Amino acid sequence: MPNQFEPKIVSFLCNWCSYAGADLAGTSRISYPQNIRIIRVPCSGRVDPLFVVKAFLDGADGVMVLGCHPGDCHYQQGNYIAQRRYSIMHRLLEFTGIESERLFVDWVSASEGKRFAEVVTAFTERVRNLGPLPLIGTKKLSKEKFQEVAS
Amino acid sequence: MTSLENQIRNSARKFLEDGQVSCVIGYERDARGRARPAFIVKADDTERLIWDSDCSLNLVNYLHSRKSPPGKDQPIPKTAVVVRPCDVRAIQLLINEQQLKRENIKIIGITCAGTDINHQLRTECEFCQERIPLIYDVLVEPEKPVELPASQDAYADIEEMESWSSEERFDFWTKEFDRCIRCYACRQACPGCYCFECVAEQVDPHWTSIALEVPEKMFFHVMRAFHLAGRCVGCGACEAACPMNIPLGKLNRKIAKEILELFGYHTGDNSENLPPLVCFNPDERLKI
Amino acid sequence: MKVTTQNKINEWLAGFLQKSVVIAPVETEGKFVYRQIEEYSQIAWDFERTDMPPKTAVFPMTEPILYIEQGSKTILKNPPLPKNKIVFGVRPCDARSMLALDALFINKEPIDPQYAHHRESVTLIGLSCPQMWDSCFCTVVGGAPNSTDGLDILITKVGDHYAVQTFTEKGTELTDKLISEEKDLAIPKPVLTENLPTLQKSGEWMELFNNIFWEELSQSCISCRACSFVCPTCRCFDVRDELTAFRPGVKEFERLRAWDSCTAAGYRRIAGGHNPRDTQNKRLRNRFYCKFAYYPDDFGPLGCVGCGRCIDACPAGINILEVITRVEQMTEREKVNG
Amino acid sequence: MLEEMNILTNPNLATITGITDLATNIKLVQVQLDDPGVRKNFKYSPGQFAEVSVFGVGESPFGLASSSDRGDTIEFAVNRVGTLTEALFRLDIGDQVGVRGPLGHGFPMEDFKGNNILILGGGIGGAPLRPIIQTIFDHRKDYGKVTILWAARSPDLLVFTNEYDEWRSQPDVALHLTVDKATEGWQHDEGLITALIEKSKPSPENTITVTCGPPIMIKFAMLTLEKMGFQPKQNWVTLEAKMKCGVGKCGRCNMGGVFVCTDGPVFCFEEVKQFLESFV
Repeated sequence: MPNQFEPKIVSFLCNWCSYAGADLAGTSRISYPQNIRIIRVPCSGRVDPLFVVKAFLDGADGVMVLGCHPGDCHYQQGNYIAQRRYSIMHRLLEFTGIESERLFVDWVSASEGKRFAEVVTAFTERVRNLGPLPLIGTKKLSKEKFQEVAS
Repeated sequence: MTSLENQIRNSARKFLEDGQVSCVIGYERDARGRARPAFIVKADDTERLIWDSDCSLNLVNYLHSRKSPPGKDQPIPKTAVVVRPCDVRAIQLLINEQQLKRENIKIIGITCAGTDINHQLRTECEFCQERIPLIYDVLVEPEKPVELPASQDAYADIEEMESWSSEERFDFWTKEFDRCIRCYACRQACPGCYCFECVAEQVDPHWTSIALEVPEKMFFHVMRAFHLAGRCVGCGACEAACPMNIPLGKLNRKIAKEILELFGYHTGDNSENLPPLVCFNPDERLKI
Repeated sequence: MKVTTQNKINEWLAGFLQKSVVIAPVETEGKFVYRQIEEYSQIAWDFERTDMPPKTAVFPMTEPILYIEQGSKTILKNPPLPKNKIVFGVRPCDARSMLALDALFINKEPIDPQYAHHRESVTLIGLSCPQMWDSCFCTVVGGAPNSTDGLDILITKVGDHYAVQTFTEKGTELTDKLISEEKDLAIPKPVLTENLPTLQKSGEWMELFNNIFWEELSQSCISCRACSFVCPTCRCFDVRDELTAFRPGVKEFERLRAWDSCTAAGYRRIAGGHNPRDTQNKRLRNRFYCKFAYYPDDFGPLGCVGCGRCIDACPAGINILEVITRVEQMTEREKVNG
Repeated sequence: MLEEMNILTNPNLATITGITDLATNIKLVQVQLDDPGVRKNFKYSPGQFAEVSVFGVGESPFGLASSSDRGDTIEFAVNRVGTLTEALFRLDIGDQVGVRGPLGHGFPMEDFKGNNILILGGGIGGAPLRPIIQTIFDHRKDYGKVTILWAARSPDLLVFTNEYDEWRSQPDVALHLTVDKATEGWQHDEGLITALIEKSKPSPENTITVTCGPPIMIKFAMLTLEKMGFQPKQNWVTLEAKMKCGVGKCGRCNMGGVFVCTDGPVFCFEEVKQFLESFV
């Protein structure tokens, strides 16, 4: 299809595992969709849910948070904290009508270059199927609406 | 005058006369018959104190302005506060978060039959099984004990919304937040919201625009709800304060429901346990 | 007197809806707010006093005042001029509030172009109140349930009919299209609330500036912005640049202005942390003094039209009418003592 | 397109032509308005201010630190304290900013003529006083003796140090410096400006004072001056406040019924004393 929807995906990658995993995917010449915008963070525990909501607000159609496998966190506990946070955040987003499938949290190690590419591919496909985020729709909608009233 | 009111007045008078506190925070009636917060500093003024189902704010919120010494070399003021069972949980929360010290507060606990918002019994109160505060210095008791409602699913309304499609839920919230005027009354009335600078107002880093539009309002409410995850006591002060009748409590109740399910945690049970989102269990694997 | 019927008014409105923006009170979950409507059936007729004022039509909650494109050169643009709007169902107090806003934004140099454009673009069709509602006190601040100040057209319900009065050329022109008949019709006098206090002059307020009353009053204030945001005359605003688009080498921003309130804690905090209005007491006092002392002294009209919205909106039950009463009492006491 | 003459919303584009370090975390930024016509008409008097935009960040008021008579570039001092000043610090020569102004009222220099002038500057508060000093020097015969008392928290926070020699070289000018806390090698006074005022024993006769600095400094300087026999009507101050519009609309800078932006920022202290709200 010529006008296929290309989702914008923001991904927060932990410096110690997932970012290195992405690097490995690159150096191993494994291709994955270009839809992701990578932001390197020290730890998945650093990813305040605020970042995720902000990404959605500013136009992301999907957000990924990738960290080290449980037990492997460079800071001992960051990914455990992230796990708890996102288990709740997921459910809260779902409750507000933003499909929880748009937020993806998983663990990818530095050696899993191939897996990184698979995860990114699968998630991109998932978000592509969901279509654009309605929130942006309302943002645009309310902008238009208020343009009409205001202008 | 009801006997509940008498008991509140008498204990307030005693606290003030004995010099145990310098101020009693309770409710009084305004000229139009509505309940509103009252700050009583003289024993004779305790006659103004009232109690009825209109007393829906959480007065613990006002303790934030009395948690530090008013001046150099002065002690932290001691305050008595009239509270419902849910409000007391906020005291536990604030003690846990080292905002308050138990010894500076006298708790006038109400045996609560539920309070109203817009002349309707709050959803939480319909199911509430806790009619007597967990901790108190004085317990205000009615002649007849409050009857507990039949044990039902306290989250029925949330479950109903969960059965909707994403779109329906999105439309629901869009419609509700369209009415929001971003006055921050919900945040200001909440005892758990006491950041010096809220993310909604922070300029650097700049989280959200000053626009009073639906996405910004949704951002604010979702973030506020999340910041209260495991900390919200379900007192309903946010809904009571909202001038536009937005059912904000639903967001908090959704989170409370999940936290109870996942971690078996109920905010304010005591002042020692850490809230679930700031601790972890290495053996747990959650669906995310 | 021109007299017409509900059906004729509906037809008339349907005519406007085809070519211009119509803003009218609508009900959403029990709250009455002004929104742009598509059909006349959306209009809520059965309201007392709306929960939000029609101020939004001339002073929107958020609006861009400047578009900024920053590339190798900076390009600035003003937003397009507003379309003509008909605001229907304006209560007389809210029409008076626009005159108060005019005094600041238009009558005092320099003119605020954004506001002036909006103001020029609106036609105000009023709907008079048959009575003063629960929290209303318009008569205390010089208004009335049937006041015609600031309106282009005023519609009053008389039995099954509506009496139509026009006050401006714009209004007369519009009512030409309204099918009506000339009839002798006595408009009933609105029911007024009695025993209301007398508002003191700004000088009397000034005398009480350091009174302990303000400190006691503000103890329960939670520093939210509800009172100002439901107020038809509050006009404080904040300005900030927001990024709207980003492409290689070019950033686009909107300079937005949005409502703000002097009751918020950080309102006067300057970079570096100094806050001259650092307590609830000072902030809440400023709101009342702005309305009854500074605004009339600086701009002419009072900064309050007696709609009573802030009384209903305040979570802590702070009551502006009670404040007026207390100021009257304190002033009288001072006179007796002094 | 931009409407002409819209002082409320439309900044004039200007290009940064110079950035100099004044003190630790304080820079003097020099800009030139892009439009030659606007540049020609941008005349201001000492004490006036302008709203400076860093596009994408916002707008803040800055007291103009240059003199209209000395050229068509505009200078203002920037102290790195908040988001906007931080953003200004990141800009370089050649970058564009927006300038709205001149705004507010300046000092009544005409009325000051024939008087001795006592200038009290505290920290970056010295910046808006610089055009007064320049104006006096440009019309030296019109004014009497000039005493400049310059204060800062520490020696590295004193502004315009490279101009001290020029100031001192003028006839009948005295410059005294003080810092709250001296560092090694400091050869001038140590202590608050109030002590320096007392020490320099200015005569109230035929003298006008102008003060700019942090609110708390103004408060105590005024008390000291009063103690030394100065009448409030002899003392002039320039105040700071949070501002958005700069033209009396946004409602942010009122002190009682007075707007700092339109009624000030320069006030006679007699007026300030009658403000309902304290400026501190």
